[in-house]
Amino acid sequence: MNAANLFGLCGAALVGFGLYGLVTNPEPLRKILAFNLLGSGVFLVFGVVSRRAAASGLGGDPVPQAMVITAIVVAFAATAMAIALVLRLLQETGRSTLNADNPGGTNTDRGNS
Amino acid sequence: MTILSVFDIGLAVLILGIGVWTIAAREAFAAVIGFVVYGLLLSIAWVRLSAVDVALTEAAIGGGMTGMLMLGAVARLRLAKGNDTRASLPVRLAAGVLCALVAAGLATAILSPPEAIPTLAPMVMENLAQSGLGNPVAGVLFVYRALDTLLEKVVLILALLGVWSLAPDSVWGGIPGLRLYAQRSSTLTFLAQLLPPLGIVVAIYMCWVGAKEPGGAFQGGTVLAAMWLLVMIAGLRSVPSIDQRWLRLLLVVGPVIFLAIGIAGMVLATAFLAYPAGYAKPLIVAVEFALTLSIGVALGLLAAGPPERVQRP
Amino acid sequence: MPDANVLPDATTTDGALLVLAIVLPAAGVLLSFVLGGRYAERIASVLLPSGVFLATIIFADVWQSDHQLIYIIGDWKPPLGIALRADGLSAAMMVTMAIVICAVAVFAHADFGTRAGSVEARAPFAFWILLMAIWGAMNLIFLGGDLFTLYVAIELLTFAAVPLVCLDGRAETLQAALRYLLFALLGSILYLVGTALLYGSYATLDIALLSRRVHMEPATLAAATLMTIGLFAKTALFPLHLWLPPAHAGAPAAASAVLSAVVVKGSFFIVVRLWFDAMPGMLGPAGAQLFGALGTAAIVVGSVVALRQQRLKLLIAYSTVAQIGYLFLMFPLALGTVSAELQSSGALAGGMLQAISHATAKAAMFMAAGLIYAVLGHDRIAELGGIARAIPMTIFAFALGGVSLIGLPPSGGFLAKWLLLEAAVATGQWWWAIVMLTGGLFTSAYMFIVLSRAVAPPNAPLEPRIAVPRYQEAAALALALTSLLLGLVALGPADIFGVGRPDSMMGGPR
Amino acid sequence: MKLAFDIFTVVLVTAGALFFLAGTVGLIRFPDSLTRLHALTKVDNLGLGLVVLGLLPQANGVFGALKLVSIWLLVQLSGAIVTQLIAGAVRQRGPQG
Repeated sequence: MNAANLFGLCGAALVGFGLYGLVTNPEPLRKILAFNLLGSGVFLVFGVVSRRAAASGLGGDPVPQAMVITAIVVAFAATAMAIALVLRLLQETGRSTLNADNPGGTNTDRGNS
Repeated sequence: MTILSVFDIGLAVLILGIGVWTIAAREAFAAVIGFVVYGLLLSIAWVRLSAVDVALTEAAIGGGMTGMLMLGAVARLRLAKGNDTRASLPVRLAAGVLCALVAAGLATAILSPPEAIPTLAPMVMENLAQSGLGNPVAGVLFVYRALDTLLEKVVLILALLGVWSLAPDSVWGGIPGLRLYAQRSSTLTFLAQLLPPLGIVVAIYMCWVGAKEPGGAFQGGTVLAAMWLLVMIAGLRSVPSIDQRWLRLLLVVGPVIFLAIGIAGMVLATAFLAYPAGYAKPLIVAVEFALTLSIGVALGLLAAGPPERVQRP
Repeated sequence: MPDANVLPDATTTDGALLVLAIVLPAAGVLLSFVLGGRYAERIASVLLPSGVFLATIIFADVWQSDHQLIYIIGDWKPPLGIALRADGLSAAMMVTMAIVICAVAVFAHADFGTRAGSVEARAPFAFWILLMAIWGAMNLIFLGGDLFTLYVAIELLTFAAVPLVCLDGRAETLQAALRYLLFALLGSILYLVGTALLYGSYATLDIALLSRRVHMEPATLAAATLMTIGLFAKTALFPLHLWLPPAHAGAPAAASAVLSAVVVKGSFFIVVRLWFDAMPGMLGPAGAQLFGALGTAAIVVGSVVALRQQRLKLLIAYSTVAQIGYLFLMFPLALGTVSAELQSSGALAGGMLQAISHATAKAAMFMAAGLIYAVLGHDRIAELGGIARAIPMTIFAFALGGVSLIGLPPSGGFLAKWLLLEAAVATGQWWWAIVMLTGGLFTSAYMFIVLSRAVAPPNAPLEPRIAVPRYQEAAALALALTSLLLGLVALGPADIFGVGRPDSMMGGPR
Repeated sequence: MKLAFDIFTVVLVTAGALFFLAGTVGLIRFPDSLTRLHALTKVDNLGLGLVVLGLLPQANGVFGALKLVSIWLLVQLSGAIVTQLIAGAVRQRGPQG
């Protein structure tokens, strides 16, 4: 059980927990938190892949590491947008909830343009 | 069972424990605190996976900036009335089984690597000398897969535009609603005067060393953003309104220079995003500095949120 | 390195056009972000037509030279570097999306033009930049030759599409945008874990190299399944379609046209790229039938719920859910039942034509719905009486779009269904033929409901709230006509979809 | 000589770890926020100081050692400031939770 496999299993478990949190938790903020957990689990899988492919004097294959750096920044941008949406929803409705109070979401008569 | 593997197992168990805590915690504030700790522990895990660049990025962006965003959101969400009903038991059981299935599938896939594990590391190292870079990850980011890095900056700017577009029409062009510290406290002002100069030096060092050692534009940019946010929260510098031309130029200077060098590559060198022989290192370092500036401003404004009030003329 | 014969992948003569198709939108987004104000609209009105021109040049080039255009970024060949590749599929889709986005830009000039006085207004500034970003992201999806570059492209697309949903800032659109963002993020994270596993097994993410190295093993199976589930979430295929109707119906008219016609096709195209190019022949008969079953379920559920809608935009959104189901009928027909080899290129051509005709028709229908809403002040189907007399051109465009969706000759939809039916007969899968015909029946049912109400005489004398500008109606009609006349493609470049396909599919080198 | 450095490191780092342990026990056992803050900052700074001191001989070169010491100073600075701010907030809103 070398370090790579251990963290790989840890990553797989985190993906499971993150997915569970994202699917079941009703509060949007907790869903975003679970999404970040899921993301870090996926990045750990990249880390394991990189660690296993270590060669020519490097600790790990630099290509997946570069991909993870790009993916972390993209995941942060996604979290920032999601949180801005939640806070704007709070401003607009005083509540931050995803279950539409009226089914179908948009059949309020005010309609839309 | 060497000491290190004991440490690894301990670290992995701790990470999983805190991960479950952030999912299962009843109260959102506790979950966010757990998440910040989780982010820092994860960066130690990345060091154990000998990916120091990623450890820096995870600690800076994953643990730090995301944690700050979450804390700001949790503080504002406390005053939201009415919480949602928790999903019913059968739904949660079904979801649990589904997620366990996904995790198990992923675990078996990870535990069954191919016999001869293919790797690109030798290829990267062979051709790295040409670019004059010492850090292979920076080589991949700026030489081999430069298109991904360039487009990823455009993604960052689009995310910022998306956050800004959430503002009501009346306050467009106004000041982002960063929550400043309630009253002017002398201790925070002291920190905001002492730390930023040091932080800026660290950011420049991280960006500069990124060519040879782990470091680079992302990590330096995050430290820069943290310092800027500290100064604004302490009230020493006012939050800039988003319609100022210098702010937009700063945001765009990194990707524009990267794109310009890329297009110049078509003429001077042999292909788009190719560097003329011998000039690779200076060009890349120039791009990295411009990117550090742009990323710092972009991450700071992403954390500040959409505009909320108009500047009194 | 197990793979000795590195692909003879070299930049073809006019490969630089592909770089232009990526650089133009990126430069447009950055420039208009800095200049702001009315410049964003001016830059868009210059860049989008040039985009159509560029796409037609690439299309003509691929069709004439009969081989795919390749460009190696940074002069580093895959597996180390990234290659841009334009084969028949991507060239055809690029032209379509450029035309649809250009028509939407013409249509959006009325709603998102910045008034003379104000320096910079929020919605117009955001809309024009996001429109260019969507155009750039779609070009990158069609040209990207590397699975991680496609990940960055889908993120670019998601970040450009989500703010469009809640551009007018109402509470339910914010909720719809948040739900859409969460589904999209779940999709892209699952796609990402798939790329990680594929890289772990083959040390490359380049599509051409992958197609040579891929063999069936647990890691590859897990990767392919997770990536497909992620892309289904982003394409809103049946079980994962909950986010689409509120998002597409709530957005402003021009935005919902782009969302329904263009954005949804992005992740669909990557599913096609994954199963036809990256892993040819790996989708066994069971998998192909599953894709078809999900498509069938989407057609039935989408159509039934569409029939029960009271509001026009929601009806069209649920019709999108149904038409997305149609797109996935291509997989069992193209990948065949008996051997895993690709059997008939006709089915692939049919599927892509279905995507193209749906893009043009659905954009025209959403534009028409926007105009109806502007004139009546509401879009309740029951009270659409007399609208046909008020804006006849728009209702005619809406009807033509419906004709193309149903698949009556000479529309593109008809040609697509003809090719798919041909493949169904050839491969002896008669049940997909039945599914297609019932789908056509459902579509004609809800089209009939809407049109019968629209041409009915108004109960109260109808006074239009605003005079709809002529060019908006013209844009909708132009798109509807292109969708209608798409069937004539059979005479011309119908074999474009075969260009650059791996030889196994086309039966001998072309 | 190498052995002396190693012993020196092991002794100091364990001492530092013990201080961290004491800090954590203080965090759990003490009744209200202010005393917990007191326990945490005092002990953890000292613990970290010992750990850094212990690692100095292992650091590669003078720059490595300077970096370690600067880390310790930064933690001291931020620890002190944050404790002041939390204490201010606690005094203001009363020591609940």
